[in-house]
Amino acid sequence: MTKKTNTEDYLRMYRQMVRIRTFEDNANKLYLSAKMPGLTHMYSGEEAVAVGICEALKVTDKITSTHRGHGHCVAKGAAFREMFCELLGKEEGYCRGKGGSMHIADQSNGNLGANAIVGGSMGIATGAAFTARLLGKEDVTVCFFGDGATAQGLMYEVMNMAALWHLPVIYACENNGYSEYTRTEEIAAGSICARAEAFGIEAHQVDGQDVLAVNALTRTLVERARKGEGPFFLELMTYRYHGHHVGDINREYYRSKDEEKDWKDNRDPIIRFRSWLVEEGIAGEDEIEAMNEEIKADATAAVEYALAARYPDVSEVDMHVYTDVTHALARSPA
Amino acid sequence: MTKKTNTEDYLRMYRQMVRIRTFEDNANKLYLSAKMPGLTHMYSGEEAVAVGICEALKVTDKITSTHRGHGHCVAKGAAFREMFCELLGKEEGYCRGKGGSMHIADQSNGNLGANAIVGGSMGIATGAAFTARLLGKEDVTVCFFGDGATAQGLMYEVMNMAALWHLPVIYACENNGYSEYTRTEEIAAGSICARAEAFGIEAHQVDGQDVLAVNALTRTLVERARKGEGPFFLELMTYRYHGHHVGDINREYYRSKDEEKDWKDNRDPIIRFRSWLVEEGIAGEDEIEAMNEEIKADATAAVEYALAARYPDVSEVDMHVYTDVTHALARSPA
Amino acid sequence: MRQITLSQAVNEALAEEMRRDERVFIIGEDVAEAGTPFKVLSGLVEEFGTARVVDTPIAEPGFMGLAVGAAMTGTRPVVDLMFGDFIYLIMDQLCNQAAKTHYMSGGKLNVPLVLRTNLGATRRSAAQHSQSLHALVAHIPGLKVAMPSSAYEAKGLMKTAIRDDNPVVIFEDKLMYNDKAPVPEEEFLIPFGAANIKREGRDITLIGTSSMVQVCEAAADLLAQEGISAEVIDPRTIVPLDEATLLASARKTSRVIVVDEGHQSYGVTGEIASRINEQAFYHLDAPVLRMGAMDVPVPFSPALEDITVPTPEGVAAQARKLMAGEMIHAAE
Amino acid sequence: MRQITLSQAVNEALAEEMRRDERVFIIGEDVAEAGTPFKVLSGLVEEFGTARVVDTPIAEPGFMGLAVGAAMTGTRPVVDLMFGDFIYLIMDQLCNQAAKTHYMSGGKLNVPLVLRTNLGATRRSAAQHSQSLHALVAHIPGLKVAMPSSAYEAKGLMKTAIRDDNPVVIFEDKLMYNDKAPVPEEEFLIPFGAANIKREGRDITLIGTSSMVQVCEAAADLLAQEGISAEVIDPRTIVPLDEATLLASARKTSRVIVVDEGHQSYGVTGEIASRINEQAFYHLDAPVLRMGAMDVPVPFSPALEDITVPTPEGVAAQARKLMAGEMIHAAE
Ligand SMILES: Cc1ncc(C[n+]2csc(CCOP(=O)(O)OP(=O)(O)O)c2C)c(N)n1
Ligand SMILES: Cc1ncc(C[n+]2csc(CCOP(=O)(O)OP(=O)(O)O)c2C)c(N)n1
Ligand SMILES: [Mg+2]
Ligand SMILES: [Mg+2]
Repeated sequence: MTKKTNTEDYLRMYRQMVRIRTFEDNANKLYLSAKMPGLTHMYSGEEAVAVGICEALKVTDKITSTHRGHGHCVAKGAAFREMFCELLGKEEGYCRGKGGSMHIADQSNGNLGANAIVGGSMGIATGAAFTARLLGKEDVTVCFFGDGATAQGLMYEVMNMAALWHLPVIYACENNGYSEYTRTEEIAAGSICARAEAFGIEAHQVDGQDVLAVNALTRTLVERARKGEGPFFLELMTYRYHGHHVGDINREYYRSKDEEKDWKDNRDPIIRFRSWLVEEGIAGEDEIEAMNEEIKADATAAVEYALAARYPDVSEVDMHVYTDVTHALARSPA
Repeated sequence: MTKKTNTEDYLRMYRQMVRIRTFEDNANKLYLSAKMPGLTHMYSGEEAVAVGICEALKVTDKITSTHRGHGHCVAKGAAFREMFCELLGKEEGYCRGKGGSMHIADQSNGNLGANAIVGGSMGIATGAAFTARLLGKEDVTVCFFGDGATAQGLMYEVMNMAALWHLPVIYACENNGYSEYTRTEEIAAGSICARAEAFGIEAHQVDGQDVLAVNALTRTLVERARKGEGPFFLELMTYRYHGHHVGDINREYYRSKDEEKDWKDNRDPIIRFRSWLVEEGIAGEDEIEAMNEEIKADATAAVEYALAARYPDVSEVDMHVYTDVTHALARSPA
Repeated sequence: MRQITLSQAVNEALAEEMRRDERVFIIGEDVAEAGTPFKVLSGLVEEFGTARVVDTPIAEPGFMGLAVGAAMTGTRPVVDLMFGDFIYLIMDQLCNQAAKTHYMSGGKLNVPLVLRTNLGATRRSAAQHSQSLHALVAHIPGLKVAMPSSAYEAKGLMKTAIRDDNPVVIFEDKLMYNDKAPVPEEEFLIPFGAANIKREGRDITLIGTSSMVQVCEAAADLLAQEGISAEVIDPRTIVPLDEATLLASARKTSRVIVVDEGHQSYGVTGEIASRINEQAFYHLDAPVLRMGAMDVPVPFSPALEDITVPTPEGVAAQARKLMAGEMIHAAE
Repeated sequence: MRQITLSQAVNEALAEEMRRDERVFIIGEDVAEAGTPFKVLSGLVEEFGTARVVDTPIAEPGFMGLAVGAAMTGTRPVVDLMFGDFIYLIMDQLCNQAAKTHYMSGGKLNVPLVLRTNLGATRRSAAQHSQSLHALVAHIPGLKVAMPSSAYEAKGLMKTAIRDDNPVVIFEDKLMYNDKAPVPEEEFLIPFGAANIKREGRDITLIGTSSMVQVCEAAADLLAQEGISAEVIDPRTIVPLDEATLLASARKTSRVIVVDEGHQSYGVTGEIASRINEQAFYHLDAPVLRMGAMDVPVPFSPALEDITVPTPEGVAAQARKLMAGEMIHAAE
């Protein structure tokens, strides 16, 4: 890889991390100003995971995402406008407003969708890898899930099959230390990596705040998975800055402000990477600030667009229940 | 433990193994002569597992059993007569004929029941251990299941909780090399014991054809579990002599006659233990033969009794749907 | 009488029963310090400790199975399933194990267990957090199914459920947690299988479950303005179902609408309507009508979600048609 | 025409579709060399290899989830679920994922998947291997549900299911695997949502699903001897349901019995009966009657099991009552 290419890669990674953070800041604002329907789960703090991994993937590679899915969606190539439209339930959203934050999908970029069932996409990701195998495609699939999801039995069922059949899937456990209002130690016995290893799956624990480390390791594993050496398991140590969801504001009963401050001040993936870019002379402060501003402006414009956009027509309510029936509720004539 | 006591223990273990084998021989005959409704799964060959373990338990300790459950039932103390009645769907069966072979239970001896859902009793066993904990009882629960059941996600879910909460439960995996018509290697990646260890659970692989080895290890673990050092995991290497069920007769497409012969001739738990008893001077051949005959006679009598016994009255069909309603189908008066 | 929220009512019911019987415990995700995401259980862990208010990993099949085994061996678990939509995950333990154990054991083993969960759309929670899946469990013999329609009902039915020796599933409407209703300070229980005539009427019977009782009451208000007198009945438990009360009302009014928030097809409305049709056919002036949720996954967009569930206006409109004899033509 | 068994019919349908479309594969437990415990798939692995006839570990939620993901990304899985009773284990992947993906994605993702499973009691397999659970999935929008009643139906419906771009659940009656019926050599498909009038009749309509079609036909034979002319209808698919055909028959005969092997309460019979009552009410001379399986777990004992499901004699007896106008009194 040439220096030039690397530079582009680095800047794109930085840009994508900032795009995620900026997206989330806007989504949070929409919630706080009561402009967004329902609740949503912020990815802020975990950007290096989604970006480090997705930058190692091709557009044809697949991912499955989670309830905390905006980061994966942006990192896999989605556009702000369709994303905000989706979050607001508008017709121009990726899912015509039918999915919302917890089901946002972007099949044009290989994002098979967020999932509101914790662990619910583990089978789907494994199946996408199965497809690659059966149809002789070289796609690799990354399955994102949280530490909490390691408690779901489904994970062990599909890891077993993936291991037996050497499927090109990478299980990426985003260990942010909590599932909802509970610390990981209280709900996970033993070792998460060892659980994958027991199925004969190569597992790695990585610093999820270091986008370069995540990216380098993922690149290697993706190439190996393409060659049939998969599956692999990653445990990415990270942190969510917000509450479990946007409404989880008073959270000192389960974690301290000090702990949050420590992660934000000392381990922020964007700040870290930005300093490195500057130190290495890959980008100047001005350039970076300009990029940040541009992204902010993009986001603001997308939010405005989405706020003004149309809701789906009520006639859409029974469309897309089945592929071959325009209106599912139109009964056969009596 | 005095010599005397040991002798009694040894003879009881032998007797229980022979009782299981004899029970199964009769059940198989009932099937082959079309006197038994449905199918059933023979435990023959695996006797040392059930007996080695159950002889380490008190009557108040609990077990959960499987579709291949006659062995566990006998080993935990059940009587032939009620067992055969159950297998034949008779009113005097342990479950009044409502459960049959796959649901035989004997709560008077702490057998919470066979289960026709592979892995289906793993939660139940863990819950029984939870009860002991909550109510301050010293009961230990043993959860029996096959190698095939290790593919069920439920196992990992409950092992996680048992490990977190140090529940007095022993997971006993009867690895007989097959699940139905498939070899264990083809359906289990990695190492079964390592899967338990990954949750921080102490795991042991044991020769399941050696009743003394099974018993000695279980005694230790049961005592430790009573003290709060559980859970534990056992992988018992064993073999089923019959087909998957009584109707699985032509099975050379998945396993060879040679393999079956080798296990029967060289690793039979009853033959092995019998020789040892004689060698050690614990019992003479005559004594043993007499015991065998007595058990055979018991079984024959029980079979005859069961064949002649009554079916439940048809009015029982809607009894026991609910505890507090005699006839579930009796509608409120219209 | 004092007014408390449905949340508080459930909380009180649990606290009272846990004080009364030390075998009762609560198990589920974030039930202890967090008191559930809906905060229904706040304060219980402080009184009863973590041994009896047990936070689990995110392992619904696992803790449901554990509860079945615990119930079989002498405790009385109350399982907290955070969203009714997760019931799919525990169906095996609920329907193959809990529901059948008493029967399969010929009456020797019991499973005195309560599964607390919820239902209800219009919370902008999308397709996997908005379902009303009570019909699924009502279909399975061995389970009882309670559908509280107010704080009062929630308390009385929960206490009865906990004392029942069978597995009981209670569906709370998650949009009603903050709704207040008069609830006596003194202890009370509400028996299963006894429908509640919320309002007497002459012309038409509106049968509603859970929050649809309120929808029916609001519809009855609308109809009253037009001189139509609607009787509103809350079955309280759909298993057992108090047929007698429903039939008596149907025979009296000769016109019935059944309103339920589950999907309409192959759901609760068909059963209730059929039982009435079967047994009150010759008293009916018109077919029993059914109003369930639309047969579509619950859409996220507020523009779509709100039209998927029955509303007072919708119920009143159907009632007017029934009164006007319009169904004769509609049926052609 | 040649006669083949239902097993062979399913086997042929799969083989033909696998030859036609290389994206089709089969996944499940012991489907390859063993050809399933019912031997329905024998020979397929020899033709299509283990890459397309895939033996799995005993992990129903896992392989169901895998199939959903495979279907979303360009293959067409046929999932083999050994016993219909195990459907509880896969409900989340089936109902939260497969059924809702097309809708939640606003029409962008498809899940062209077939779940093959079975139903049927009286095989002495007890409560966890004898259930008929099709009502559960029929309640969930996004799924189609087919109920073949013969070898012919099984072949034609299976082929249609495999070509459908939606998740389809097919319930075969496990007691019918060896039943023969005429099945043409030439290719044919049976469209979904088109009921089959098995036998025309004047006096009463018997609607049966799956093997209950045979029960209805046998009942019709009994009734014919008494001069009662029964029309027998097989809806073939319960989702979509061909209301038009059912209604036309109900309007013609004015008397209807719906027979289904699922538990009666909150099941399939209530839905079909309700739709007829709603739309043919003024044509009916008597309430639509329902006959489902008893609302009890399936007992093992042969003495009990046989009385839990509808029989020709039972259906005929109810039909006679309907004809005699006895339901008027029964309704008091
Ligand atoms: C099956 C299921 N159980 C419970 C929930 C409720 N829930 C949503 S997110 C969450 C915590 C998930 O924790 P983790 O997997 O660590 O992801 P994180 O939120 O930390 O990113 C829970 C319990 C759910 N959505 N699905
Ligand atoms: C959930 C579930 N899946 C599949 C089956 C069908 N089945 C019955 S026994 C069995 C094999 C079990 O193998 P194993 O656990 O090794 O026990 P073994 O029969 O060898 O004792 C299978 C697949 C079942 N009963 N339950
Ligand atoms: Mg987490
Ligand atoms: Mg085995």
